[in-house]
Amino acid sequence: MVVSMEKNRTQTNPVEVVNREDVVVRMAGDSGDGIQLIGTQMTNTTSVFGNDISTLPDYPAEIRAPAGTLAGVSGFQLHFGSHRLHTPGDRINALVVLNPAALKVNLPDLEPGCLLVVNEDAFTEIGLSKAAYDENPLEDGSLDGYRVFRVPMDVLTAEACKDTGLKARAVSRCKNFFALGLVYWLFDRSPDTTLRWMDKKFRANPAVAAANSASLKAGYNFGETKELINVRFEVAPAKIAPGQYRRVNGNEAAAFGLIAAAQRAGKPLFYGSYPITPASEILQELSKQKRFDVRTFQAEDEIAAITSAIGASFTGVLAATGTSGPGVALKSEGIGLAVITELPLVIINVQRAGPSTGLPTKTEQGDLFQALWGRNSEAPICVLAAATPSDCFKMTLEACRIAMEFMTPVMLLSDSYLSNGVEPWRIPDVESLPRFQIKHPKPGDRFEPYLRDEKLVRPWALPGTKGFQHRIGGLEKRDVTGDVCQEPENHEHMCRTRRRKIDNIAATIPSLEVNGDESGDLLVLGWGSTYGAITAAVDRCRERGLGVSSAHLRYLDPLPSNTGDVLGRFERVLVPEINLGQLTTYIRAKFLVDAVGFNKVQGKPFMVSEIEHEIEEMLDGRTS
Amino acid sequence: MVVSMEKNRTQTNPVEVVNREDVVVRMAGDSGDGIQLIGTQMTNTTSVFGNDISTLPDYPAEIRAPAGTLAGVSGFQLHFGSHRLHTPGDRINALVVLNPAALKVNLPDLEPGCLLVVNEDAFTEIGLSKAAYDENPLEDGSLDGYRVFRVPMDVLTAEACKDTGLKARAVSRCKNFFALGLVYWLFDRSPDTTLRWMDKKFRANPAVAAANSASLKAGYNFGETKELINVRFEVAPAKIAPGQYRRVNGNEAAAFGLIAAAQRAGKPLFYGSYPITPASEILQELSKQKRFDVRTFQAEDEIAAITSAIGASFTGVLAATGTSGPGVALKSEGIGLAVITELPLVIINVQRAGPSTGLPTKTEQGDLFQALWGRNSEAPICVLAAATPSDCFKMTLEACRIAMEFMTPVMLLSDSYLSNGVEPWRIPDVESLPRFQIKHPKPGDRFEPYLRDEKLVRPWALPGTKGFQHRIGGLEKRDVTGDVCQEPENHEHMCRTRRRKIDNIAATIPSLEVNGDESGDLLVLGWGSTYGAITAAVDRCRERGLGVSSAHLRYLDPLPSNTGDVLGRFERVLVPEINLGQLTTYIRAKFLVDAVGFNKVQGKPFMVSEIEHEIEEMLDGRTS
Amino acid sequence: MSANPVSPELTPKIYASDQEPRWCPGCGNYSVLTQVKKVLAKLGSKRENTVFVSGIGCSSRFPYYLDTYGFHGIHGRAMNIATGVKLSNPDLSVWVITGDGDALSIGGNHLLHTIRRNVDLTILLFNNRIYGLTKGQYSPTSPFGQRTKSSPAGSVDFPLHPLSVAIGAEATFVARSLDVNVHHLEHVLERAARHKGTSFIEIYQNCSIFNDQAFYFARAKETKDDTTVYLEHDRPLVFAKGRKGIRLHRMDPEIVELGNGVKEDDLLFHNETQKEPSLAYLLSRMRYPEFPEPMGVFRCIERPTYDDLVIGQIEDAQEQGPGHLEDLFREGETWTVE
Amino acid sequence: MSANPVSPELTPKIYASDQEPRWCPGCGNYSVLTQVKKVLAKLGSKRENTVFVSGIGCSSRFPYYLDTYGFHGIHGRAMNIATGVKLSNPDLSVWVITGDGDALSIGGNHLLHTIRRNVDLTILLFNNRIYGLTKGQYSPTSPFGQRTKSSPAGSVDFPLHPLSVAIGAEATFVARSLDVNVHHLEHVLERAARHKGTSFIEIYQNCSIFNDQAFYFARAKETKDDTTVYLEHDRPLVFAKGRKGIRLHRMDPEIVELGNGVKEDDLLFHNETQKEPSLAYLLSRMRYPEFPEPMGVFRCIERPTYDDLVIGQIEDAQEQGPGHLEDLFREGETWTVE
Ligand SMILES: Cc1ncc(C[n+]2csc(CCOP(=O)(O)OP(=O)(O)O)c2C)c(N)n1
Ligand SMILES: Cc1ncc(C[n+]2csc(CCOP(=O)(O)OP(=O)(O)O)c2C)c(N)n1
Ligand code: SF4
Ligand code: SF4
Ligand SMILES: [Mg+2]
Ligand SMILES: [Mg+2]
Repeated sequence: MVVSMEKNRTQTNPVEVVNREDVVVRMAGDSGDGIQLIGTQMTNTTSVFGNDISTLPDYPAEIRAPAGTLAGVSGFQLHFGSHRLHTPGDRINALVVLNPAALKVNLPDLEPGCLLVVNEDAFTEIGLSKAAYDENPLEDGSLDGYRVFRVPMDVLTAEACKDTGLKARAVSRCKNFFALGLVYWLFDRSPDTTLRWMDKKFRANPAVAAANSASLKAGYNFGETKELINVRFEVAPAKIAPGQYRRVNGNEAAAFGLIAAAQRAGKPLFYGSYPITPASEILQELSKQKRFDVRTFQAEDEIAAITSAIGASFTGVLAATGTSGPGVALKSEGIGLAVITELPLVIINVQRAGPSTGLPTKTEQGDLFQALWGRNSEAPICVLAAATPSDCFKMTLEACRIAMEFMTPVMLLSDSYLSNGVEPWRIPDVESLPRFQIKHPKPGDRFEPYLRDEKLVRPWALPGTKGFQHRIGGLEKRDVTGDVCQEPENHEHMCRTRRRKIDNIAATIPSLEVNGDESGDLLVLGWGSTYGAITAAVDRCRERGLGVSSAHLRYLDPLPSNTGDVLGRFERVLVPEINLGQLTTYIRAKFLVDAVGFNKVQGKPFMVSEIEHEIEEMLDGRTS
Repeated sequence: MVVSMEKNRTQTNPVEVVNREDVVVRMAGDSGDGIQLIGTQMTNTTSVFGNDISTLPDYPAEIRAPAGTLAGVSGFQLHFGSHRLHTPGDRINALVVLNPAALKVNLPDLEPGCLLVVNEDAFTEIGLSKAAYDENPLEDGSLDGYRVFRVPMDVLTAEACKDTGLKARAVSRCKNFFALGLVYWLFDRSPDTTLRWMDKKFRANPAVAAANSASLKAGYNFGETKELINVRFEVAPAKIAPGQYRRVNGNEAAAFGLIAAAQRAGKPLFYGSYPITPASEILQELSKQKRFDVRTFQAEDEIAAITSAIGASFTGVLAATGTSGPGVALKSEGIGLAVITELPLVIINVQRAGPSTGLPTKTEQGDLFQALWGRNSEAPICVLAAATPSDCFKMTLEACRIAMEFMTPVMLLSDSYLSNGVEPWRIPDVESLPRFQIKHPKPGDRFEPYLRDEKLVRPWALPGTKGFQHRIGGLEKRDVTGDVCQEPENHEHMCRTRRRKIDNIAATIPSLEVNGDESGDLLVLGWGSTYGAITAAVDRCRERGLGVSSAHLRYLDPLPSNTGDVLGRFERVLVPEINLGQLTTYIRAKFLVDAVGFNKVQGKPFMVSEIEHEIEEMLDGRTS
Repeated sequence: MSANPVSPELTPKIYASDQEPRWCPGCGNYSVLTQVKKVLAKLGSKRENTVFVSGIGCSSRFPYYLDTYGFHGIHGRAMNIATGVKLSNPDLSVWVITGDGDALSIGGNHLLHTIRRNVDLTILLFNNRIYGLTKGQYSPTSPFGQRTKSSPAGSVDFPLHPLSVAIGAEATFVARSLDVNVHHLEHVLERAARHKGTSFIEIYQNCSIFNDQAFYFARAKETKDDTTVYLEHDRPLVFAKGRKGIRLHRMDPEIVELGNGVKEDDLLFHNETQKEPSLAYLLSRMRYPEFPEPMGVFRCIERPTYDDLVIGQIEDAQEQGPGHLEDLFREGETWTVE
Repeated sequence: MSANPVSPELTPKIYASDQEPRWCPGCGNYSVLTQVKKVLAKLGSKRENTVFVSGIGCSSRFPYYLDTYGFHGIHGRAMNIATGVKLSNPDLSVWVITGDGDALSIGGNHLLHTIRRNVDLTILLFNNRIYGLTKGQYSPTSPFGQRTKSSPAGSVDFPLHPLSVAIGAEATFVARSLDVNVHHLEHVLERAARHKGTSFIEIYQNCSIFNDQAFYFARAKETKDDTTVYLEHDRPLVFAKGRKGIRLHRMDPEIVELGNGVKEDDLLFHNETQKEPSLAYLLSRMRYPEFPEPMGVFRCIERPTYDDLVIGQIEDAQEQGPGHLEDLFREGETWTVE
């Protein structure tokens, strides 16, 4: 749907109701305006209503910019629909802006002809100049291509709050709820969920509660009664699997995964970490969960974080550490220690755009190489990647399983996009989660520190166990006995054994599945957070009859055993990545397949249309 | 030649003189015996005589073991010949051991039937038990397969020194020179060079000088007069290029390379480093060279080492840092900073066997992946590798050239084998060395921190220059202006530009040369320190008429422009590496060539015969 | 540091770059930036001979706002970058900007070693007792028990005292000041900049977003006279507008009221230059609320700087003239093949 | 630390592993190993409940020689590994073995933070003032001017004093002893092991190969009485067989001869438990040759340990019972699709 273009009008008119399968709405304002808060509320309400959702917050780099400036703009994008959604949406169908800077930053993403609601009170001379507008865009015709509605939100909010006794400054902070109310009206959603939340949230402060709820209602009623806005959207609930749902972002899901794994293994969880965007939230979430015997250790740096986790692992708890790319670089030496001591260790890498500090709040898939190969010498570890925010839960569980089952470090790759993105998550039945049966040698067992089982896994003997005293460390060890050993053949044997042990994991992971035909002309191969965009693009292409399939790697080392098979069944392989071609390189080396990269390194995810377009190009090129 | 096997005899007999093109001799004893010292003397004398040489010291791991034990054995191997030598030799033709432990450790490498000289005085009950011999190997027939000569070195040394007035303990320390004298006699070399050296070395201590020279002469005369040993070797001088020569090992050569580069650029040298085996020697060598305005900074850790070098580079000196694999892991984050700030920086990685602490005194080529890819995000750097000890000089100069010419970090890969190995080095004419014309913008020039030239190189403006004040750092920068910039397109542009800048280096490096036929069935492709063994093996195979060629990569990123070409001209590619297949992976990904790895990870270099054998196997497999 | 005569055209303004500071409203960093520009002008610093190096954190954006040479490094490593700069060109005047996380958490070791080497740097530690940039986790200077995003039940990390750490690491110049006390801050900054060797200044800096009013006691009009004592060399420790003082009882300081037989002469006299830093250490232990917190220069002694020593060794070596590659290559044994 | 009654079968011998120590002849490490085994026996330590963690260096081979659990870590990080061990199982008694390079150069920051947190560890710093394992480069404790492989013209790095650093980092237990003074060493080790919290002991250790006799003054019969003073709690600082003592003059220690009107009561009295560590700090500054160097326990105070605090918060949180995943997943907004 494209709403037909009209000039903004004020005449009374019947409201046009547009039925859509899905809609992308973005709210934007200054970072002081509370945009993330109303974004979350809108998300709640919509998902409780029964839509599938996908969200993308977009807040400024880490230092606050002066209010009203372009650098200070904060936005929240919500994609909701009556069918399964894979991404937060390429382009916006409705944009609500609270100030001129927000307009300037976000307008380029608004689909032509679509809905634009502006807080006209903010378009003062000062406001415009802060946003570096020479002329008022509301006046100069530059918005002619959109369906614009001007709402004096400051004035109306003040009006709504006049009996609450709040000071002017406090009242102006309620503007976001006015906007939210209007949005609720626009999309035909009830404000009740938010009103209930307000009741709880502001219980201690009745004046604030009153002002906020008055603003919210005023916004809603403005739509209902003022008849200024003559269009409304209807999006039916989605048909989704029955069950109890909640929203999660990737970091929460990872934190839940760690706790669940520890619980299912009957162990305390140790999490050593040093804060870094966008991974800090995992530490923060876990630090709240002491009831689950979660021991968080905010270390002095990333090196201390990983080495403390290694000490914890030696002692027998489930040990994990989390960070982002620069932090992983610092942990490289420590990862090597975990490799040679063959201790279970989960390393979560929430990737961000680099190199170096780079664009710390932006997303990227730049650390696949680092995960696979970023250490001195032959130091193989298991590498996994989560595909969606809620998949972070599942893949974290997998990381923990593999770490403990195979006595190995496992790196789970997430990224800024997954960590910020919010998805509905069907709450799993706890009993359906895998139960990890961790074996520790018991007094009486035969014990040698590097005596391996059929999977090549050494035993995990715990300090405190009588008779099993042993010493491990970073020097090469003789197999079986674990004594320090400089012998040439032993070293080669150990290097190959460590590699083979990782390869053995492949027997315990699912095969690579193909979405679409099992063979054909073109396979789109992805990994990590591009899952949504790739799947949506391939689905759309297939709906249009194009001969394309997709497959998605969640296991990078080892790869699923059938990966070569799958690749071999397609004539060509396209690999979209948010980097310069890391999976492409890996796949080419492994399978000598002439995989072609489709690469974007802009700190932001693929748009579905970009991948669609690339698929078309490739298929066109083929047939021509 | 194999010397015919005989039992040790005492009868008077004419001496058999064996003419050889080359000989491998190894001297071994306890680490307190001064073996490295006499090894160096033998090397000196032989190279002054005019032979080509290649040496391999082999001393125990870093902690001293109790005297006389297996762990305490120290050895020194010298390969010398009348033709060009590529390696220290696979197997030993003559072995001299000062104690039972040295016999036990080294005997396996002695070619059957060859010469074995033992210090029989050390084969006491205690000596044997420290070496874990149940029976005396001199008596039990286990040495029957060799030509054994028993010399009572302790007694004879004491005898020789009896008039020097030295105490017994001091006298026993002269035993190594007795052994050296005997070796000189064996190989028909004059003791004069060593006698002259002693004169200087022990000037302050005439008694020691007298005892040492008496022992040396006694050893020589023992051979000459005692007629116990009935075989002598003759190895004619090699026909080598005229010029003045000296010996260097890889670390000295690298240190010289850094100093020469700084001199030729007219700059001070800054070297920030933290000691680590086997790289410490570079720091140590440089710390002596203050006359060249070399500023060594022994940092508190590897991170401080690299970041101080980055600060130095910003300031305009030639900046370098050196370490081994675990240290590189710690520097990963810092390398990323040098990438994004686009500063010249030379990183020398003297690789050792890993993972983690691994086998710190042993060699490996395990860090190619780390060099290429061991950093967060897309952080390309230039990667070089030296092929021989003296090649470390040339490649260090190259690293410095590229770093300054392209404003980029460059990692030079050396390894434990190169750093310990000694080669004759034709002293270059200083004027023949490249002169680096470093351009810094001068007042009046147009200056923007990221304004690039046609090679995509940004200017190197020096603090202290009026008007060019600017700020750089780890955040993504806008091209040209260098302002902090979060824009999506700029980020992609910068990522691709940094990669293209590295690619541009290819235009300034030599093509990949083929040793042997330019095309054919089999190409042996190597990199780094395997050069000697590969070349020797391929030469030998070719002499025997096998259709095999070799090519050696000194430039790993970017690769020489004709690499794909060269590979394409051969049906098969064999890649011997002291790792599990890192170049193999890289080449496969780059060129989709089904390169086959020949991998050994034993902490020691390839033997020529191993590679020969592998070539034969491949060619056999082919024809069968 | 350059001691050029101050030229009239060197006003604070000329040190501003074209970038607009981007800290939160009410952030203490603004004031420090202003005072630094004043001091640069006062010292007559040439912009081109001045380098500001920082790590990562809110405060570490500082170099962008100054029209000098600048390096925004990586987290915790500003000290090393600065050391490399200074050793490469000792004529530059080099400043380091760092935070309590940057300098004391990830960068603690580099701080230790830079200080003990006495590299001629001026280090400004912006102590806001929180990780600002990463949005509010506790730092090594956060008080015990503080609830933050990563310590919802209260931090169990016993805090470090930056000045005690510096003094334990052989510091030659140690001082403390406060973002809002602009005159004192300016004075202390100037003294630090003039000191040859590592000058270490802890600045109590307000983070208005994640740790507002952490230094209320020292900033607020109503309390500050009773909760801070301003140090002056060779003068007794007097505070509370002259009503109270600090006296030494064996090795412990105690608060006394002046008058009633207690004279200034009975009080502890400050001595910046004591050979061993025991007094400075003792002062660094005085903390609110038990004691007024000392402000000013705790310690200022002379010791050869690292950069002078390094360059000195080079000059010594070069006394017989610079090295020649020809000779270098020929050191030790050589031989000639004809 | 475990305070089990000593059982008769716990002899020092049983703590030896099957690996033969591989240090150089004359290395001070042997003696420390012997004393540690004695102390383990004396404390009745169970081998299975004891963990030795080390970094990298000659001394860091230590764990291999003990039949306890052991972890030979990477360079500088022993403290962190040990922290992870202790937080995961506070019932274990955890020892850290480290060198002057391991703990003060690459590991300096971890030392700082471990000490300030007061993790219940016993840290033995083997100070031989040199990098032994890498064959003789200067370390952060090498004296100024020392010529080593990496400082042929003499080191220009002003050394750190390990005890000053520890005291600057809020240490609760700080001591010093000497490899050859076996009884004193044993006594100090025992006290350290019994202390709850981070115990930090600097052991003067001879490196017979690369820095022989660095501690001659304190080791040699002829000199040691005049160059060391043994600390005892609540006792005056007397040395030189009772002939001399240390008196405090304002904030500076001075050597005085006893007799001639100078009595023991005039001397400085040691107090391990002073609330603020100013005295311990002052003692850490006394150095040969100006002063006799103090040996023994400088400081020993009580402060909650990090591990107790961490576990305490968990126990508090679990007072209403442990967490349930069912509830965790359902925190916040949920909705049901039928
Ligand atoms: C290697 C690395 N680890 C972590 C981070 C994330 N990080 C950036 S600044 C910071 C701490 C900031 O605190 P502080 O130094 O006190 O500065 P402030 O923001 O308070 O001024 C952290 C943890 C990073 N950028 N790099
Ligand atoms: C990351 C890393 N950097 C450097 C080294 C090399 N290294 C090993 S031990 C050591 C210092 C040893 O000195 P110290 O800690 O004093 O121990 P000592 O050998 O004197 O007992 C160094 C630099 C290493 N193993 N790892
Ligand atoms: S977060 Fe705090 S320290 Fe950072 S800019 Fe804002 S007020 Fe300043
Ligand atoms: S080198 Fe020194 S410290 Fe190391 S084992 Fe030998 S004597 Fe001991
Ligand atoms: Mg801070
Ligand atoms: Mg040491």
